[in-house]
Amino acid sequence: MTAHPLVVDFLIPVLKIAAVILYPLVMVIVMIWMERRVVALIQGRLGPNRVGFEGILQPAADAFKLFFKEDIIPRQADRFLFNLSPVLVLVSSLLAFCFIPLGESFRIKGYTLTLWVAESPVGLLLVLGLSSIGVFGIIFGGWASNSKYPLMGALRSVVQILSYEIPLGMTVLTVIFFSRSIDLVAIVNHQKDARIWFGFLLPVSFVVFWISGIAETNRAPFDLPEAESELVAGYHTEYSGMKFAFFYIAEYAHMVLVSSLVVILFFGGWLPPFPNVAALAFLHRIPGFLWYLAKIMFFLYLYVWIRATLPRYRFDALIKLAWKWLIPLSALNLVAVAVLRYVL
Amino acid sequence: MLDDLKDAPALKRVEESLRRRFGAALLAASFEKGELQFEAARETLSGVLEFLKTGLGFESLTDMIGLDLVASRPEGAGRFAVLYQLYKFPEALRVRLRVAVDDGEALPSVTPLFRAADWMEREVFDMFGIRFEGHPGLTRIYLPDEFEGFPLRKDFPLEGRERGL
Amino acid sequence: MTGLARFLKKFFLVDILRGLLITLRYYFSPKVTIQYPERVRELPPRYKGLLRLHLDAKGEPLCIACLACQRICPTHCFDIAGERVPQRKTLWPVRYDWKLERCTFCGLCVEICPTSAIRFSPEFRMTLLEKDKVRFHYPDMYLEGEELQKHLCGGCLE
Amino acid sequence: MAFKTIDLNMGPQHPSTHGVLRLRLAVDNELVLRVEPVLGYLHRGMEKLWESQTYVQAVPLTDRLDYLASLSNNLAYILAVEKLMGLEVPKRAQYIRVILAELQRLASHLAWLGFMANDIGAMSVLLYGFEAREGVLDVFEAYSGGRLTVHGMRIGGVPFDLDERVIGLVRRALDEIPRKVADIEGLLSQNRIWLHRTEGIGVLSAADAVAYGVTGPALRASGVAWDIRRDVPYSSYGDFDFAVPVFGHGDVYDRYLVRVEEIRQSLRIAGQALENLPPGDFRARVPRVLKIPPGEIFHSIEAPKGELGFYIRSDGSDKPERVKMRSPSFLNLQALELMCKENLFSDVVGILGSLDVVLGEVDK
Repeated sequence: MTAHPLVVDFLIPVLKIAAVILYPLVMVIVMIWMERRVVALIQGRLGPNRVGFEGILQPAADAFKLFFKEDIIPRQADRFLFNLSPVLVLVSSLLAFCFIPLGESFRIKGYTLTLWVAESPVGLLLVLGLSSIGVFGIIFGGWASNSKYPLMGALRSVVQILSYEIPLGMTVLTVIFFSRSIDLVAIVNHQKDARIWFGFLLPVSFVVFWISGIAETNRAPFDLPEAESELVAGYHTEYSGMKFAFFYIAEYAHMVLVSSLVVILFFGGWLPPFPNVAALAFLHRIPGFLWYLAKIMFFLYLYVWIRATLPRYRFDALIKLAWKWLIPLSALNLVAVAVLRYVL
Repeated sequence: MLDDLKDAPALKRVEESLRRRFGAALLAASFEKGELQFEAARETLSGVLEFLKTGLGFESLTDMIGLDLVASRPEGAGRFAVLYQLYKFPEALRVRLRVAVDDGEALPSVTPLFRAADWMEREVFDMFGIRFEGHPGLTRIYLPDEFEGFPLRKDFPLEGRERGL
Repeated sequence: MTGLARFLKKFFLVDILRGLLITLRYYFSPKVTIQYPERVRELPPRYKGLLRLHLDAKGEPLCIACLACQRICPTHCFDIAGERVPQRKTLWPVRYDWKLERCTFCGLCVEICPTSAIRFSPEFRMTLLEKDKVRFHYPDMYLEGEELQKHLCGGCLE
Repeated sequence: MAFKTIDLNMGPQHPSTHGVLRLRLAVDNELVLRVEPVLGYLHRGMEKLWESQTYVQAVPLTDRLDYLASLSNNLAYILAVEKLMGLEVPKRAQYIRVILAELQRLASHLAWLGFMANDIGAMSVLLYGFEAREGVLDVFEAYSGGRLTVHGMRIGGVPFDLDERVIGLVRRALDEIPRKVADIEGLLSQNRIWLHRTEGIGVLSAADAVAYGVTGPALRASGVAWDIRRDVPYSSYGDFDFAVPVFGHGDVYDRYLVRVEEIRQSLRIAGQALENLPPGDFRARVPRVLKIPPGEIFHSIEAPKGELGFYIRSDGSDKPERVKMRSPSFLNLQALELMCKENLFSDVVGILGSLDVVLGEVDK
């Protein structure tokens, strides 16, 4: 008995789209709370634990506050670009989540419900492309605020993101050597069939991808575009109220996006660990989505942990690290994997 | 020659070489509470400081102190005085040079000799109004440039003036 | 340390991992901050909180209006007047105004008071609603604890 | 098209200028061409105030100079007044003063360690530094009641004796600080990013340091072995043995190393002073209305920031005729332009942090 066409063609896609928008926002709220708590706990502080149980409503309180804050636009700012850039940054991050597969597809009453909105054969390219559109938002935002610190923040982020996209791209190539396809779902399925995660096959690619991912999202130790102690608040110094909230949410969404990519490319998306160990077969009963979520939470925790520990790079060393270390390393790795793949 | 200098041989040598070098130009010398202080005229100031720095090795200008002696000055002496506190590193010797300045008179700037004097002279100018010729940029250091009057002068009221600035 | 060892250390991010281990240890170690209104840190006896006047055993003011504190105070916080009273030789304070907004809590007045009438109290809660509550007049100088809070910020405790 | 340099204002309200300092920078994209500090935003006219207050009333004012090291300011001013009076302070008071001054140096260096690391991005070290400093503030709070502006010394000695409670707190602080500093060093000293941000940055040669009147840790990091506690001992510092750390490169990293080593030395000094604390009274008799016969002296001590000196001239009344304070941060800041030229913008933050400048002391 196939489900009613109205349900299949209209209701489910709408629900899925709503889910795609809600999923990153929920993750962002969890991230805001986790970041403030984890950094606090690392620093020997209790952290927000007053609003709601253990401070879980703190992000909601922040959002509520930002919603009512006055929205100031600097006098000589370029109004159009100033308003456009937060939208650009947020939309590009949220849009990329359409292609992230959250779990296996399963059948309900004859209809296969897929846990992703769109499965496109070029999913990986789309996600990478969309995530680099966010850069425009940062550049326009910094430029349009017409004040010195945001301008410097914007200039810094241009060079930083461009130089770190190259190693990112190259390490992704090594994964494609093995998965032979750039469809995210296929990559995960391939890891299921090969019964080994690419992360263990390509450790160097994973490390370089992760470091470039941190730089891509302007997170410590590469958070130069928004270095509090130097550029006051970097590119979003002049923003306030909901526009600032957009930047804030977009940054966390971008982090969740990069963590999802790492998990999908290197740690087998929703696959339970130790597939070939018979004794641990009961792990398969836990749904794929929870595995995916657990892996992401680990990487998000890693983000915050690194931010609380490491000092900030200086601008020239940041670029030197990319061009002198990461790019040659990923190039070498590319060649090595290619040769290895050919020989095997 | 100050008699009570006998228990501080190093300072005695400084005092002797200064006397030999400048003789009459060295107006006065005093040794109280373990501190040797000389008095020099405005004209010989640069010469004495030059000799103290290169000749006797007092490379560090520790401090420059401005004084408004309108109440306690002896007759005929200048209203202001500027003290140069010098220090010699290895032997830990301290010497102070005092120069009397009258209202409106200027002192030669010692910035070429001691780079540290730059801001110190600006501060003395800011607080007392004593000008220093040859200073690279003699402007007020603490107070806004359009501030009239010199706060550390005795005639400047403690509560400031009604016009505020 | 040979060049190779230094390179390996650098390549395998040893210094960064050591840093991460330290922060991990702090993540699990007991916290320093406390939940303020529910738990209040115990203050040492010499803590310099609000200045309070004190009465002697018979309930009479210890203060003999000798103006020692008014003279010593660097920021002129006090305005005191005493008058002759039949029942004791020393003066009885009639006016004892203390300007909290001028006080730097330096403690010179407490030190110089011959009868130690004025002393620091461990009261650190100084929030107040109306501006004139900053000026303490004679009877208010004896208030302590909750009455003092009621006097300062007027009944928001109910 | 002539390339226009940006005229950037850093301060007076900026996250890493430690107080109200304004730096007028001429910046070519990231390269710093000119640095001109603008002072006076925290000028309270201390020297004028001192002329209208008695010697005793001026002591709480000195708390507010270098508000991170109030006890060192007290000590400098009080030693100057005692030298002017020719007053001999009992041995026990001198030892208690040494303990308090060294604890204050610990608190100042630990606070600096926190600010410095936070400026360069290691935000957790700020909290670890302050956590270690809490132990010292608890001692001050138990001893004299104040934590930041402590007013813990008087002319003629110290206000209270060291009782069991305070000695216990001092011992606890002296035990805990080495462990916390070891953690901080683990996070910073060998960390490649920290080394990269501090080594070879803001170099100050020994000759320039002396010429610009730089003193304290910044001078010792440039290779000049001068520490007033050892070279011109005061308040019985001669009785203790401690090392004066001296490094040669004069860059930001060496200033970091000097201060960390000085923390260890201060722990040693405070420990020794506590162990052989002589008996006797802790405060000399000083007349209530203090009148000092006419005279003038200059006396300086080794404050955490450098040589903190006081010139006091008395005219026989109970108020000084003139008090001039020699501020270490004021002269250290003068050398900022020399060190920041041709460096990147984010290094200005590092170099300014390494000088440990406190604006209360600079602006007086």
